[in-house]
Amino acid sequence: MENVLTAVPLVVFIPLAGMLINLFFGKYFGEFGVGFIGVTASGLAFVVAALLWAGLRDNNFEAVVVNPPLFDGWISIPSANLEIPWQFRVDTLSVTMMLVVSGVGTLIHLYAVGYMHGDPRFPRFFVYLNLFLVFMMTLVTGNNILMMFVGWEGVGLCSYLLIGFWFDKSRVFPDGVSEGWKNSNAARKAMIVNRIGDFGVLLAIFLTFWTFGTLDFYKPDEQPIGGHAEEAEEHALVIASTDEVIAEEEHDLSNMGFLNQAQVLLSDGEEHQVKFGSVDLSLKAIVTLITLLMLLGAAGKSAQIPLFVWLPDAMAGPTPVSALIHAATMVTAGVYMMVRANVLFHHAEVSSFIVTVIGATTAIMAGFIAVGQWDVKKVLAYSTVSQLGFMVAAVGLGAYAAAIFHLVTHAFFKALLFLASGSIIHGMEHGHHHSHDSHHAHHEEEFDPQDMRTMGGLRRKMPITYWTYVIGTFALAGIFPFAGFWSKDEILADSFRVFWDEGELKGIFALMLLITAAGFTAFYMWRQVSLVFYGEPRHEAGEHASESSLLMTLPLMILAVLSIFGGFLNTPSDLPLLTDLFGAHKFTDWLGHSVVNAHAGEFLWWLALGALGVAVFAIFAARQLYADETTSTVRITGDPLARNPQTSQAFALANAKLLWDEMYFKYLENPFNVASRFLADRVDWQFWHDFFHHNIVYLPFDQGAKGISGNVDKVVIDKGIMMVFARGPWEIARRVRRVQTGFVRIYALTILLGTVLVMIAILFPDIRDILGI
Amino acid sequence: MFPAPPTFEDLNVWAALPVIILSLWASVLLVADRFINNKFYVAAYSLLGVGISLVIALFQAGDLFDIGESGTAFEGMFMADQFTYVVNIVALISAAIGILISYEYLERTKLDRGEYYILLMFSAAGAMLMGSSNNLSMIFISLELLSIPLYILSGIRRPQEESEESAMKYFLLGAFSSSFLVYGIALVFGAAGSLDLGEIVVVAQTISEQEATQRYLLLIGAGLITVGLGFKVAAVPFHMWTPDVYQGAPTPVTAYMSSVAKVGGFAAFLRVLVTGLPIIAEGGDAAVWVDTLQILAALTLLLGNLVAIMQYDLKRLLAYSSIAHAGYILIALAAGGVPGVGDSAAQAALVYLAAYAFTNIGAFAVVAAIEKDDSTGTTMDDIKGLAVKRPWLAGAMSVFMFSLTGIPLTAGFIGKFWVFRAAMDAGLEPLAVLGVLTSAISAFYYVRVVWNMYFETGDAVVPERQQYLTSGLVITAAGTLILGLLPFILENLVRDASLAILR
Amino acid sequence: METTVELILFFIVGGVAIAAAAMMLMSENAVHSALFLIVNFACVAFLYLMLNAAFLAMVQVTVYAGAIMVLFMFVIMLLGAERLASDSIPRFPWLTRVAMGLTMVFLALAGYFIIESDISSTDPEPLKPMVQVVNTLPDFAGVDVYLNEELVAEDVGFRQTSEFVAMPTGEYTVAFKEHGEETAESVALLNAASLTLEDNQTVALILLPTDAGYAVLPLEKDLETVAHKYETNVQLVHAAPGYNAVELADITKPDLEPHLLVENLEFGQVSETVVLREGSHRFALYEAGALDKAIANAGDNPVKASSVDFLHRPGASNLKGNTTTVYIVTPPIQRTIPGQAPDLLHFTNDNRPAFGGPTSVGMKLYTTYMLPFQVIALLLLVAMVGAIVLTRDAVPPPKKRFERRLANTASTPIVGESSQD
Amino acid sequence: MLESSPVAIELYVLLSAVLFVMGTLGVLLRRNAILIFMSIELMLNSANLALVAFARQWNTIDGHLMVFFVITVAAAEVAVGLALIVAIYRTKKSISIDDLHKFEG
Repeated sequence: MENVLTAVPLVVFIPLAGMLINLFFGKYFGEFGVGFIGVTASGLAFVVAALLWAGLRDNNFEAVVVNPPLFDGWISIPSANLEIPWQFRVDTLSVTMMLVVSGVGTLIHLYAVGYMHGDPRFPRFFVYLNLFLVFMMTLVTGNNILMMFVGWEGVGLCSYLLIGFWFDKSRVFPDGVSEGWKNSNAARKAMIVNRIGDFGVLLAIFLTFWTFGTLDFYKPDEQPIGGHAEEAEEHALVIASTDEVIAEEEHDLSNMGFLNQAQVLLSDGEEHQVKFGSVDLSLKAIVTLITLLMLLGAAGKSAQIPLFVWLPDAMAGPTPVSALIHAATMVTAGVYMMVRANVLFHHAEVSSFIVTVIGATTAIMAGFIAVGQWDVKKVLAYSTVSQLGFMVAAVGLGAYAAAIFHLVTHAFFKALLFLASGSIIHGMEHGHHHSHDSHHAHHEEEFDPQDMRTMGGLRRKMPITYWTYVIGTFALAGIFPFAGFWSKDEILADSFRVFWDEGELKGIFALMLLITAAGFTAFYMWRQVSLVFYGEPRHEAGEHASESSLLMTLPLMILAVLSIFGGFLNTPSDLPLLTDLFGAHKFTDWLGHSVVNAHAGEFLWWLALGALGVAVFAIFAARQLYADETTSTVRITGDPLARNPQTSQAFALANAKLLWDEMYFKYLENPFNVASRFLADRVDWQFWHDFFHHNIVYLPFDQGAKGISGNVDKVVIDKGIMMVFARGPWEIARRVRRVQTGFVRIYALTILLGTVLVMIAILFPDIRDILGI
Repeated sequence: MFPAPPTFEDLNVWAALPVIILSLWASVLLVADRFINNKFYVAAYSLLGVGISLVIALFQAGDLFDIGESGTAFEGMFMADQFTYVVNIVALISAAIGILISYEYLERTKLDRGEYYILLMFSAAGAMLMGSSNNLSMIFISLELLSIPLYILSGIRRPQEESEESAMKYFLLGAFSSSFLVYGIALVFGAAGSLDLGEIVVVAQTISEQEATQRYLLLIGAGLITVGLGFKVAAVPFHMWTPDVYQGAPTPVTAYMSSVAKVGGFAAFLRVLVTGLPIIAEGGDAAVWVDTLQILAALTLLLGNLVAIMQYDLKRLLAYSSIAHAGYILIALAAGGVPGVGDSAAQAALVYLAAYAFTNIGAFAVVAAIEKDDSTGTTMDDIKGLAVKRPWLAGAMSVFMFSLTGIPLTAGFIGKFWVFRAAMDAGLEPLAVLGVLTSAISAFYYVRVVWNMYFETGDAVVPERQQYLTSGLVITAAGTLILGLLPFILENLVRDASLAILR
Repeated sequence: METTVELILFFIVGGVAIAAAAMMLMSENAVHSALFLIVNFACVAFLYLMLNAAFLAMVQVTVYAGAIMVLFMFVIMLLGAERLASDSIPRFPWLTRVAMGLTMVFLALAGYFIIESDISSTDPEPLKPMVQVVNTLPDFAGVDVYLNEELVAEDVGFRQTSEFVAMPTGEYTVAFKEHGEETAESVALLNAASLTLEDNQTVALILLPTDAGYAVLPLEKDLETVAHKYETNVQLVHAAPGYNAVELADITKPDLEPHLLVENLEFGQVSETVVLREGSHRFALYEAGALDKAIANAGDNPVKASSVDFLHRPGASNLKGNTTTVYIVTPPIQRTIPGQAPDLLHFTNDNRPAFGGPTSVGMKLYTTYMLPFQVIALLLLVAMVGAIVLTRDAVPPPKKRFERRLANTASTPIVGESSQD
Repeated sequence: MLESSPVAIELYVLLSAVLFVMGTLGVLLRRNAILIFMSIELMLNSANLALVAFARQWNTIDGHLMVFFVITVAAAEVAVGLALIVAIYRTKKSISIDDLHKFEG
């Protein structure tokens, strides 16, 4: 099975193939064909990822670096001694990410087939989705930080393209802007904010290369120093090897990736100086700087303070995009990068502290804002920001395994919630059309299918959506035994450990903030469930809403199952029944083979019980508070929190998103916009869209083909390639079919022909060599 | 000078108990059938016999109690090992489900003859014997015992032309290809001087080590045996009968035939090639026939999957799909020729066969359920909107289609996983890649079936709900899902299945 | 290759077979085809005979040429299908050429490699030597016999014989010990210590007492001879030390002169094989020359078997056809009494059946090939059922005529009322 | 014991190959179902000849047993096949194999 691992380039190339096929021939295929190819590409990537998982298991969990055949010298500048091959890294961390990306991705692709049904740009949507997979896989499989950055930029591009996918929606909001403008504006916002983060990553890359002379995480024949490979004590709670052990060993730094170099250099307790021209800096300081720059990048991509503002707006994209890119996968790239560089963060105390503070603050801030939102997807968006804060805080606390664990479970239930919300929106729109058709008099008011105030009572209309939504809610709120309970608890327990055992203040700080954030989480989620599903419909659309098609509900059900059981991947060790059933710290052990500083969290039953209590109380409170609202069939005008004078201020603040947008507009976005307008003459959606889609994606292919020869284009592209990709199988099948005449004698002749062929093949092995079979 | 006649213990009769019980039961029932007017009881008794046999087979496979020793029985004719037991179980389950899904169909199409069930049982016995053959003569005879009842069953819907034609085609081509098999057996016998697989393997090794000239006989013999058995399992280019026969035969017969003939054929294939002729290679690395089988597997995968795309009739579609699935098992078979992979390849083939048997019978059973009494109503149009009219039927069909595609959490995935793993172990990566690609292609037409049931509207009339057929469907669907969710069931079952004598 | 009669025969018969097959292929009339096929089958049956497959030749003629072809004929006649209907258009004119080409390729491949594979260079597999032990030692209740320390016979009692054991060819040392003795010291090494076994050999090891102790007399038996079915082989072994030469005579008919079978056999000698008619026989053992003496004494009078002094006269023994019986002259059980007549011990072996004869086939059929034989029976059963299913229409369930008639009788209308029906 | 055969065994096998090929040709070229059938019998028969020749060569009786079984199987096949032909003749009034082509594609 070890040689399976060399198949890793397929996780990139299969979606690439799917994307190319749909790009060129999507218009010929119809929705079924396009969706089929998209789903298949994604599903095959998942199969490959699963095979990689099995292969890694057979390979003793030892990481393997694979060079794809054609790309070994991807960037090579001999004069600068710079050699950056495109190498794929297969280790437990990257395989985990691959599984999540392709697994959840496949489900979302499937969902999208139903969700995007009838959209005129259906093929293009799947082209973008597959392209996203290509880049996301590049990101997680890259063996050097530059390759990761290529993926990083690519997913940003896809995110941009997909947020603005509906750039031409003509519906006009009450405040006078069209929905299309809003969508493209959101896309632009995401692009700009991410640029800031990317700038940080780029600087971190430069610094890394300068300091360590390489960009590889690890060299191909190298295993992480420390961690499992070195000393595999039986489920030791802290697996990370001690600095002394590493320091005692002899290491040759010249042939090491930068992570191992850092591990060795930082462990030996000596002061190392790094020369930057005329300036000498201590290695520790450099590492701190690198990690801070990485944090900046992570803040951009993973939506942390202060760069989170793009994520709620990104909900303008189609819901599958929100689920895939802006909840489950792309936004976790920052967390992935930090966990990948855990060696650096482990030794950079200052950075870790800042990371913790930013993460925990983001968690509670976003949780607070989410309480005041009316848009069903916005609530989830802020919830995502909040949960990403949990993960980032976990990284800061040194709980790298817990961070990835929460990433995985979050991918399950957040994708579930987003998809379910998409199902709700779909149902509402359907209901709206229905009521529209029956009564022709409803033009006076613009209907927003995402506004929770117009919903209510969908529980009976959309039972599958309802149940899966409740499961997702419980998982997110951390109710025992749903997935979120276990992952969230591990982070909380770790923060307590950091405070209690290591006496660090960031521990108690994080603990307090995160528990409060968890309370907010449970509260706003149940608020949403109450407003959406309970009581009576408050709008005709709700009355006519109907359950979505199986294509959409099936992914929901699968994700619901994963949300229920996903937490058992990493059951703590001391639980009586569950540990026997699911084993202890399975996930941490697995991750420990690539994440040097992974350690299993202790299970603190009082803490778990406390967090559970907070969540249950919050749900109970939300239930009490919104019970009155749901019984009424009149559209809600204000939140109970807003009506209560004691909380009205807070609600207003939450509803206004703590005025972040305003601040940004004033201090950041506006100047940037002015500048870019100046640069690009007309910076509106058309330019951005045309420029990116037309010039970068479409024109090179089109013009390239045309450029070779005018007629070749028609003959080769339309006939030739069409033949190979689309018509080819049909054509072959049609010809083969014709042999199947129904005449026995022909059949017998075929048997004889086969016999002769078999005999030739078996008697003359040399012929086969010549034919190269 | 005459050797003493073998005693009961010498024959180790108990080791072959399931197949003995099954054939005796069928023989007795054949007489009893004359006196039973209500054919329901014949069906019930056959089911009982299959059930008893199945219970014993399960006991044997699970080592729950010791019936007979493992090893050979009947003077070396019968291999009593885990491989045999697993083949027995798969064949018997196929037979049981075959009986279940047949009864109502036969009743409503006025075909209810007691001989039907008896012939079905005999052919199951043939498949079981094929899996346990340790002698080329046994391979041939049990192949015929498997085939002849199937020829008859295909034509049982007399005087309907389709049924007769399919029986005739199956029969003529079957006899034609089995004469190739006999000639191949003769040549292998000529090279090795024995019909016993255990002795052949020794001679074959000597011959290949010494580069002796008898090698050529062995090679041609192996090639011709490949033709004979390749016909049975519908490997391209010996597949031409499959679509016509599958389409023409009564649907429950097709359901049963598609799984049991493959089970028997592949079991015999594994026995002959992997056990008997594993190392007729020049270099001594992989068997010579590995390349030939690779070519066959590749052809089978491509043709089956591609032509299936164009099919409109469900039975014909499933026929091409069953050709395609033969290709996947051929991958495992080819892998079995690589030294050291023999056992895991045999296990992979068994797992695939078990998964395939459940799924495929189920899929055909759905077709039988929607088929009208005049044997129309099996086209793509006839299942449009089935999800609305008969949600459970459509659900079951979806499960089968997903399993045939090889979607995770279904039995089909487990089978494909094992097969591809065996191919990887054997270093047949191109074949594995082709397998993955073609299964992606196959998803196209399988999903089209699901699409038609769920996303199209139609007004086809579907026959009444059929109680026993439904129970068969429940078993197959549950089996498909259970095997997919709990793959360790199959893993445990086949773990000890081993073929190689010399390795 | 020498040109022999058989070779010429082969070419003639083979040529006829091919010609018949070709005619079968080409004749327009199905009946003619069937007849040509029968000719072909007969030729093949003849070839079977040349290949020592006598039984199969008969089966071929009766089952194939007889039963099966008759069935064909029957169906052809039944359907009146000697010729295809003329209106059926011949399709695929190209098929002939393609088929011819392909079959020629096939034939060329198969033929070339059949010749290339050089089958005749492999020697026929020889039969392994067989060993049997006969105990004529009255001193022991039972003996264990070893060949090169391999136990070949265990607890063979006095006057008993062991089963045949197949041994590899080679040199052997024969040893034996009393059954039940534990130690190797008790194994008495014998004078005739060495024994050479060759392929195709069948040896009976006769343990016999000598003046000096014990000896082994290897008796090579020729079980291969195809005796006539109704004939039986008899052999005499002199294994009684201290006795003079003996002779053996058949005295089945007591009123006639004894029929001398073996004369003047010294101790340790083995006689030639004598062929007798099967059935009940009585033998008598005489001192060498006793019979001549008696005849001489009797002069012209007919010598009655009962009147000659014999050494030993066992009761009548029933000799079966195709067997070999060995008579062994052994010392009397009480060796201490001097002058007592020697005893006569005998054992019988079946002759090996002729290769290809019905016996050899049957023997395999009932031992090794038991299972296929049973399965074939099932197969025939299936074929029978199939023939019925495919040709006979389903029978409606038998009606209960008797009851109906009763019912009818009950309601049998009186004349005049029947118009109401 | 048996002497080695005066006629080389290859000759018998070659003859059997020739007969086998002729049988194959019959299956491919004749249209009468009964004749196709007879051709198949010819093929089986030629395989039998090879088996007997090899049995003679190896001096084992197993080949003969195989032949015995093949003959029996042939008998069984004939019974079923002829029944089928009769059945089809009743329906279609023809035993031309080219008349059977209801299925296509």
